[in-house]
Amino acid sequence: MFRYIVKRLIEIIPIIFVVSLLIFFFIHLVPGDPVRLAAGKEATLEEIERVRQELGLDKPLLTQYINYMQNLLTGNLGHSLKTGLPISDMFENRFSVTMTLTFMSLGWALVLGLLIGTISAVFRNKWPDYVGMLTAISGISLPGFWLGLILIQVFSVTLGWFPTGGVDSWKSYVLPSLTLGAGIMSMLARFTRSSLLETLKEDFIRTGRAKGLKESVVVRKHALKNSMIPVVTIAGLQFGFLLGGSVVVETVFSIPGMGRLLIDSIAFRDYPVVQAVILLFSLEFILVNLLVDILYKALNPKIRYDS
Amino acid sequence: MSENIMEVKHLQTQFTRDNQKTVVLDHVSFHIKKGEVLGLVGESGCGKSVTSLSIMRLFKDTTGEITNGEIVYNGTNLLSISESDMRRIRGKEISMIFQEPMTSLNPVMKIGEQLMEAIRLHLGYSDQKAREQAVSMLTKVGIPRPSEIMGEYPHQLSGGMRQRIMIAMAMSCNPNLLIADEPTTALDVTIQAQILDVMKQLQAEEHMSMLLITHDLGVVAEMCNRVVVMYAGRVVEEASVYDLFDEPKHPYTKGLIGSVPKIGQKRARLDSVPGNVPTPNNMPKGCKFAPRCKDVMPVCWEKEPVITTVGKERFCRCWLYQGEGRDVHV
Amino acid sequence: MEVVKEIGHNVVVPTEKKSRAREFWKKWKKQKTAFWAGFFILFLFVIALFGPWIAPYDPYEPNYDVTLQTPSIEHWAGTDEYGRDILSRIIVGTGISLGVSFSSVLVGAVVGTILGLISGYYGGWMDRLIMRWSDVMFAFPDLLLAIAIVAILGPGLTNVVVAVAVFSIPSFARLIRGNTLAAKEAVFVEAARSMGAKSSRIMFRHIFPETVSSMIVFFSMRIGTSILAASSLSFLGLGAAPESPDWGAMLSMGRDYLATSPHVVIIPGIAIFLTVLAFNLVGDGLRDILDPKTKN
Amino acid sequence: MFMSKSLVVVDGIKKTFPIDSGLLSSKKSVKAVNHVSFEIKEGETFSLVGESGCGKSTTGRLVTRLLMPDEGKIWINGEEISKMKETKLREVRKQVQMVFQDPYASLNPRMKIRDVVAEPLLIHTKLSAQERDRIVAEMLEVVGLSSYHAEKFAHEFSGGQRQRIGIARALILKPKLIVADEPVSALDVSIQSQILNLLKDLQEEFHLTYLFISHDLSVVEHISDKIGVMYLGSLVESGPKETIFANPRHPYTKALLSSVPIPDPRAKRERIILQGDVPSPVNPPLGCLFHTRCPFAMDICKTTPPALREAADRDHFVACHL
Amino acid sequence: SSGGGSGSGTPAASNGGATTGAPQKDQLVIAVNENFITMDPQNTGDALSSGVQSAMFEGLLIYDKDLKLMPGLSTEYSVNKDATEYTFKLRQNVKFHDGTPFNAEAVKINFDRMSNKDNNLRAYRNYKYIKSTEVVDEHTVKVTLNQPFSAMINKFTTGIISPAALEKYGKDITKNPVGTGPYKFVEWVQGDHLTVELNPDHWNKGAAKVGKIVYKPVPENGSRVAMLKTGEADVIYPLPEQQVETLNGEEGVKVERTPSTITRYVSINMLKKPFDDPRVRQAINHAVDKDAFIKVVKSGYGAQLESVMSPTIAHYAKQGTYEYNIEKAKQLLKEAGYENGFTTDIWGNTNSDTMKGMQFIQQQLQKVGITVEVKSMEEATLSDEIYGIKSPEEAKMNMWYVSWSSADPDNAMRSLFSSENFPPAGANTAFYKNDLVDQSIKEATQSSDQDKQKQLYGVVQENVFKDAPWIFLAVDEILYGKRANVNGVYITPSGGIYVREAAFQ
Ligand SMILES: Nc1ncnc2c1ncn2[C@@H]1O[C@H](COP(=O)(O)OP(=O)(O)OP(=O)(O)O)[C@@H](O)[C@H]1O
Ligand SMILES: Nc1ncnc2c1ncn2[C@@H]1O[C@H](COP(=O)(O)OP(=O)(O)OP(=O)(O)O)[C@@H](O)[C@H]1O
Ligand SMILES: [Mg+2]
Ligand SMILES: [Mg+2]
Repeated sequence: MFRYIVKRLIEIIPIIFVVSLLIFFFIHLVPGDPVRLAAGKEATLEEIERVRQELGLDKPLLTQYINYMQNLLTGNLGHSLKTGLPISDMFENRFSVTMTLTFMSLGWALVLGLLIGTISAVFRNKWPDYVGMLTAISGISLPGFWLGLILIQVFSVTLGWFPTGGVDSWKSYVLPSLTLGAGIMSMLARFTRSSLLETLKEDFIRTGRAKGLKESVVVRKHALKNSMIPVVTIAGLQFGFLLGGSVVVETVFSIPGMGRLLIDSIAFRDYPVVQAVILLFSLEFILVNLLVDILYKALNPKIRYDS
Repeated sequence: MSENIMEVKHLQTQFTRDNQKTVVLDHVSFHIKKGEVLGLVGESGCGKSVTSLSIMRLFKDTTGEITNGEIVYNGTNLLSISESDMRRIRGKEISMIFQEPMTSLNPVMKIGEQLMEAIRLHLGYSDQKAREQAVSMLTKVGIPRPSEIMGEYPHQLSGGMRQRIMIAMAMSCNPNLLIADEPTTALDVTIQAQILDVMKQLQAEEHMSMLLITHDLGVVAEMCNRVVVMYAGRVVEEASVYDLFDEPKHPYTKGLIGSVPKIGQKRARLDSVPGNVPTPNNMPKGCKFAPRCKDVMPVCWEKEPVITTVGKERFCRCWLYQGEGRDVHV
Repeated sequence: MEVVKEIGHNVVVPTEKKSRAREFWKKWKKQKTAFWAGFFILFLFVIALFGPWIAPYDPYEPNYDVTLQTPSIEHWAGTDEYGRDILSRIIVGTGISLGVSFSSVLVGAVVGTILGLISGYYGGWMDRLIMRWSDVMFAFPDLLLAIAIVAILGPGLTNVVVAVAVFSIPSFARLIRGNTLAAKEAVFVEAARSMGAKSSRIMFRHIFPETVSSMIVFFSMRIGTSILAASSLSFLGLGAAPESPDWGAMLSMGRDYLATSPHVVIIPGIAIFLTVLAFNLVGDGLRDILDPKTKN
Repeated sequence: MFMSKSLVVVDGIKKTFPIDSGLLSSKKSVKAVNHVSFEIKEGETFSLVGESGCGKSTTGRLVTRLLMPDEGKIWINGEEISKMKETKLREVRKQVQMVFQDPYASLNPRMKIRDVVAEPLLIHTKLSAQERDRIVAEMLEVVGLSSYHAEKFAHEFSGGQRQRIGIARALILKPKLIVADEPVSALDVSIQSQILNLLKDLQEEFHLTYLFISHDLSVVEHISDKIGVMYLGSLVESGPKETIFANPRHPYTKALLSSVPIPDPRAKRERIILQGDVPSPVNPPLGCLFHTRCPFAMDICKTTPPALREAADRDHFVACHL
Repeated sequence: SSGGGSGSGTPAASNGGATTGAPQKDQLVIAVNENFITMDPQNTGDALSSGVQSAMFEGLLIYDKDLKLMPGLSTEYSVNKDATEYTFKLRQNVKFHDGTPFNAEAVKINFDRMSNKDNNLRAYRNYKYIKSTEVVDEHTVKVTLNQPFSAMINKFTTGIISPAALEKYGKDITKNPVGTGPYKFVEWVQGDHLTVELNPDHWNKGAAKVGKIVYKPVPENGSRVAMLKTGEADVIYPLPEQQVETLNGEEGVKVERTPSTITRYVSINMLKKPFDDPRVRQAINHAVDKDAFIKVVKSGYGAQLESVMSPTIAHYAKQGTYEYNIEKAKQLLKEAGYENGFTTDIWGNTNSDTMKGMQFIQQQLQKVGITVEVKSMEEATLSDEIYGIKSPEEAKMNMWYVSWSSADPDNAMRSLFSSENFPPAGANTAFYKNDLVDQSIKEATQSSDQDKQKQLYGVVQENVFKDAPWIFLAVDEILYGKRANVNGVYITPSGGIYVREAAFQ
């Protein structure tokens, strides 16, 4: 197990290397010229050339990549083309904000998704199941901005319970994480339901009942953990969505997070920032999936990690 | 009350398939005396497990339901009490060992936790005391290093150990009646011998009654006082174990005993009962065994025989013996 | 032969070979909710085909005198910011939205499934390669990918299908891989190997069907996501023209009117909701049917 | 008749499975099969018996090359298969088919029986669909089913019928060798006898060779010509059926024989009830593998593993210090 | 709604809102739609950053809320006749926020910084005309240009930075602004907010009364409006046209409107067929109903564009409109040989407003037989397609739906219509070339005579309007919302945020 984790962690290094290579050349392939955007519409050709030199974008791509990697290896993420600020500065607040948001969303999506899924499975084909189904379907067919604005209207404007945005206290995270988690919650609810339905047919459930346990105990203690395995996969899968989906939520709730930074940077073709964010996201995603694999092990003592 | 710990009367259980009701148990009646081991034998699919599930009322999440009959346990009809009363009986007064030791344990829960669950629930023990009880149960069933095993998961154990854990679990609250559904079928002989030994010992020590379900006649011969033979959802013969092996009455029982390969017998071919058990939705009209019966008579195809006494504490459901004795059940 | 006789006498009269379609239909009819949901989807497809003839108004025809009207007798679903009839737009948009989302999820599912099967079945470096690739895909911002796809492929409905499919592939691949890992341990898979079956046969004939059920759930859930994804691509200039009545685009364009004329958003929202719901119900039904063990 | 030649020759095969161990500890492995050798002559039935987990199935899977042996060689019909390439192996597999212990799990639950049984034909022949159907129908008849059953799914059959389907599938290519891994363990007595009879009849009719795996000695006695007794991955005794049953030499074989329940309530006999469980194959005991449970264990047993030696009778081998 | 209470302004605090919850309302929250990019006023390209900077920085001259120039760090100035020499009398007793004194030397350091090519500052574009800056005495500077440049006076509004801070922070000056303005910098939390507090030593002490101002980027329109409603924001800008209605009748909230400097038009590529024919371009102008445009696309807020720039800009000369007349349009097309219309495309970015506008154009032109394909493109791609060309002939663009904002006539006309500014060298995306216009722009640039400038710019406007290189659509209105208790905060026509008199009632 420990070896496995170490092995996986070591594996990350070449991956990150490949990822950085991929990202670097990929984003330079994408049309758009940051120099133009930095210099402005009225810029003369001469000005543009000057800015290009200053930003170091006049050098051959390979040289640029080598410079970039050299910096990266010394822990220097570089400077933003747009603001000129060091990227690490720009990440400072944003990273923790996005992480908080992501994990809160995942957290409640898990709690609610499991709850709804469980209730749906236990009351299969009865009204709680239908309500659960409708909730889940709403969760994925509603676009994030819509849900977000409705939540703001109801809980901020009308009821005044939560702020409309910002990151000033835990309260600020409630509505955004609800919005962000909705889609995953739905997926989790659906998968929990079908997985639990399978588990409830298992023999050991009958054993539990034969012991005289209450049905609620049977479901909670015996069925749920066994149903978690496919659910964890989905949760891990959806983590990528959380990172990407945070853009909409960060926009609607004016949250200074990585998602919006990424979008702004893409719009500006702020290469170093885009590279840094994607690199970070990849790393996170890989780590989360490692975590998922470890969780598998925790959930299912049978799983062995060996070749 | 009586010397019977349990009386099953006219039990009828059905499942729904394709929106169609299939009667799986039909007028199953038998009794278990206090302190005895009653064997329930019969071919796969004849309804042995369903009988045990009916006694425990464990049909949740299946389409099964009990449509008729009584299951009288110590004077109370289990079919008329509430679910919560039934829960108090399950695991405490009547416990059960399931057929599949591999799948009947929760794969993601530690053995100890699974054992202690029922002990805490029914005996109201503290964690500490429940643990002691669990360990002592494990010791009784012959598990080596019991306290370590408490912290392990089912998949880490061999089939034999798992089955012993099931036994320990079932016996941990000192039940009055133990239903053991093919407790050794999945095991190999040396382990089977060990486990049967353990069960015999425990049963004698605790003076517990037992319903032993099996299709292994060797096990029956070794363990049981009396035997009920089932075929296609019906009781076809009931006898003491000696009577049954000495002089099987029902052609099915005869076939069953004949088809067991015996060491040192040197037969080129085994006797066998040809054909298969009829499926519930494809039941012959008359005697359910008629299509496979060597001694089939025209009447067998027409009408189902009733179960009749054919000797002291002996019953048989066959046209060969109709009229020999008194009709017992419809 | 003796053997046969000994056992053979409760053999039942042979019946004629039932056609698979008939059998399927028989089972399908029993799935009540799924049946009706399927009917609804069929209905949507009909609308998709005949939309332009059914629509009460020209969905492209502006009428600046009646902008943003709430539902009324003349306009059952109200009008949008140009005074176009929303109902007509929904009807005509069915084809685009359904077509794009369905086919893109299908493509994503097919490619993702193949990758997932390969990854799970062969394991080793192949698995690692595919999985790490999917890690990167997940971490890669959709927007950037979309811009690149626009740049590489240019506009056009087929390309939007490709683009949305590309987004779905990694998810499907991972899902199927997980199921494959479990399914390849099945004894019948070993049996097939022992018969000398080729890997491709084992993967597609034996393992794949085991993964179908969770794929169906995921598939039906992805439909909605894809409608929305396709519309965000149309904003980038990929896919349906901005004036075309694609549901997702209607939703996004209506964003500004959420506060003042919510029907502009709610109605396409309902259309998407119902569609996703129907696909989910059908998915549930299909799952039950495809599982040979479920009988009712 | 000619002297029958050896169809299967197994020479010193070994198989070790790596297993994951707890946090921080080093890698461990299970010695599932340890230096096992035997021969099977054409038309003969060789049975492997032993407790659960002793490596019977692993041996079976090695012989069919579902697993690759770590060491040792296997010849089938004169061809060395232990290191053969997959593509070439496919040819050999035509000759070697397998019947599995769990008749349900080994049939794809989503395929109709017709397709299940026809699968080997699809893989190895280029027959037309009609021809396949015809052969399938024939084969189903041979095992006592009818073409009526062809349209059904595995779960619609009883255990005995499922096992017949498994046998039909194994027979359809007219193989030389059938590896039957506990083909009757999951079946009822009355059905078990049907299947055993069927296997015997088929052996005669098609001149089949069986590698028969079982833990039930009464079954083994009925069907085999030769028997190998396994314990913890090793062959501890092997020889002709008659010799083994009449004159078992290894204490384990003796215990095994005495454990078989006798279907006679009056039968009284001295039973050897072994104590404890089979040791974990991850941590096999030193010396003789059986000494931890052996009623006759001596000091030497704890230190020196006994070699397989020919006993008094011909063809009878036993690994015991006694 | 509960946030509707006016006066004390506590609801924000009780809502757990963005404010730090001061009991006495002394903090003003201004919600804007985008992130600020830099706080170096000499290297700023976006209106929003300059809007925020205007609280902290002052130029020698400053714009008032109506975009009129007024004295800033200089009290008076004089220009020589050729418009090549500017002499400024500096305000006395002014201190930078870091306590260092403001004087002629400071001005020189700043001007030298901007006019040095190697510093690569945005302001270089305007300050490159400066040949030298001389310190005449402690409170007088003389600026000499290397060529006459009439618009230069507007450029002296660029904020002056503390030389000590420039020294201290170097490149990091972008996040450490030190100026002389009525507010001084407190903190800038990237992406979240920027806070300034009242400068007690300001030379015009007392005009601004609010103790603290927090600028918050809130990109989502609906959220900004919600913040205003709940009181989490005191001022929001921009207020989307579609949302005005939801605020009407909302207690404690006021909607403000001002004409803006933003012109909305469709740039037409005059080098390409059929747009090289003036009749086609005029026909297109006649085919578009501008009233309907304002109603449908701008929800009724805005005015018809009756020249090439907004009336708020100096030397504006109204030209009238191309009346909406389909018959006339068809007639013109027929004359040009396009009786049956033609097919073309229109480009624009991915903003929903732009998409709406493009669709509107598409619908309108359809009526005269011109089929327009709407192509929205992601901004950077679009910019690449338009400006990233090697030569004007290479341009693939046919029509471009776009807007332009400028504060002075030079920027409004020279950038867009002077033929030297063809992409890739400039922003004349219509590839408009008219010798008379080129000449007039040049002369106007070189004259300091206001009347002459007016006359010359008049000529430009008249000719351009007649030649129709654009579809002239509208002048935007600036819409912003504030809480009723906020006084003295304005959004200027160019989108600046004027807080010099900010106060609560
Ligand atoms: N959950 C269920 N749903 C539908 N039918 C069932 C269910 N459980 C059992 N049956 C049916 O009831 C009949 C009796 O089954 P049961 O399990 O009692 O047989 P058994 O005698 O225990 O056989 P075995 O020896 O194989 O355990 C069978 O025909 C079986 O198909
Ligand atoms: N794929 C595998 N990975 C790891 N260990 C394995 C694997 N297959 C078998 N083993 C181990 O090898 C040993 C021998 O297993 P095998 O299945 O051959 O036993 P068996 O004699 O067939 O038992 P049974 O009677 O239960 O079928 C067991 O300890 C088992 O746990
Ligand atoms: Mg059973
Ligand atoms: Mg085995």
